[in-house]
Amino acid sequence: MKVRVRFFARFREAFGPELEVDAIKGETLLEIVRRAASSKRDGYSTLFEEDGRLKRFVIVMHNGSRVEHADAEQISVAEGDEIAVFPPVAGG
Amino acid sequence: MKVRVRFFARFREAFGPELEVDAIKGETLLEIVRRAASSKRDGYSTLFEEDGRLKRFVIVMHNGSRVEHADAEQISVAEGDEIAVFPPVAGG
Amino acid sequence: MIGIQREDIDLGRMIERARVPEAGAIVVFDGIVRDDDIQEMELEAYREVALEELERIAEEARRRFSLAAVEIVHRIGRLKVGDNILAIVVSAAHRSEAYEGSRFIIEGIKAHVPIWKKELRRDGGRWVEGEANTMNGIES
Amino acid sequence: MIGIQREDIDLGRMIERARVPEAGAIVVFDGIVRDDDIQEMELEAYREVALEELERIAEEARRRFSLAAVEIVHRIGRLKVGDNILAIVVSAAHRSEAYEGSRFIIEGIKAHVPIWKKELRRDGGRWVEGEANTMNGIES
Repeated sequence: MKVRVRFFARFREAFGPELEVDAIKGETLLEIVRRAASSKRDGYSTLFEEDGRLKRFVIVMHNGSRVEHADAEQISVAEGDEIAVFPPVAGG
Repeated sequence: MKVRVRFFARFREAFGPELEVDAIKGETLLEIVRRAASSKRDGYSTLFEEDGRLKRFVIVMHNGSRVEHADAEQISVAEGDEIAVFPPVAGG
Repeated sequence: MIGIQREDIDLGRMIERARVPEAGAIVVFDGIVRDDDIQEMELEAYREVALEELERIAEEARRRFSLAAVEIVHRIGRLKVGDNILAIVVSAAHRSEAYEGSRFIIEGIKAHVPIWKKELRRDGGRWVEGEANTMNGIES
Repeated sequence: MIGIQREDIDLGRMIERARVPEAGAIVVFDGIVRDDDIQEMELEAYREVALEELERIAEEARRRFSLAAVEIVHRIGRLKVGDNILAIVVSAAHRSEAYEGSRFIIEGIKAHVPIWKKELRRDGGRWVEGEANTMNGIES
């Protein structure tokens, strides 16, 4: 089951603009982000605290809607999902 | 001694844009305005209350500076002075 | 540039003049004749005093809101629906200053600049009353 | 019109589109690259979501402030000092609504639209931090 993970701003610089992850049925958004982050050396510490939680400022979207970190631990991915991971926005 | 009295907006429509008044030494701004207003029929009631005071909303300027009604009763005119009389402004 | 003129306003040029290196925000206010059942509008100014007042308001806004540039052009004469009446263009390092400076200027103009408007309707003309109160006008 | 584009912004056309008969006031916000010791700026967007957010903010502003017209164009790509970053043009019957609607939109964009800026300096690049707080971003 293919899932797209997109990164923006400094996360894009760290991980590239997008990764395709082969997800297992039942995997959560957070698990997918964790695997995507592990694709790069030091990638994990860019997004996660030592205790394994996402850093507070990291924003996660699921198919274009923001999800709270707690929900990202619960929601399972589906075929074709798009997860986006980015730092606080600075438009304007 | 020549003094110019200028009118704007609806006072211009009532009195014309400007009148030249022959002032006597010692005459006050208010006295000049009164004489200028008297140049037209019904002109007096356009600017003055029945008790002879200027209507509250009438603005008087003396050589480009606003003067309070009380001061207009005290200040004497000088040769070449410009008095302006107008309703509340509505620019913008 | 501060001006009172009969010709239309060149907003593009005003904006380009406000585009200075230290500016991060430009705010433009463009007052236009609204279709309020009117046919035309006639504007009249006590020109010398109005220009002095515009300069004074611009200078105070520049100082209070650290504006990088201030441009004001007010039109007089006969205008129709959709025509520009007044353009204010300010620039500042940050957006708050630009917005607040712009607002300060328009409120100052409404309260203090000797310009008057007459709405011309099918059934005659009507002078627009000053907004603030009947004692507004130029501060002495 | 709501857009995200690499090309420069045509402010004049946006203003003309906002000049509708029921409008008495047009307010323009033009965010430009400030000379803050930077050489250039690189902007990046999560385009699909950013467009949706801009549409949502425009719609909410239109409703809350009775705006007659709303135009927003945000640029992405490499920009230099003095270049337009973002233009917001709104019109309304009265000036308060136009100013407040414009301000509402820029604050909404700063807080919610997924666009990021990197300042390019002689000594390297620096991502601009989101303004509001570290939890800002898109409302769920």
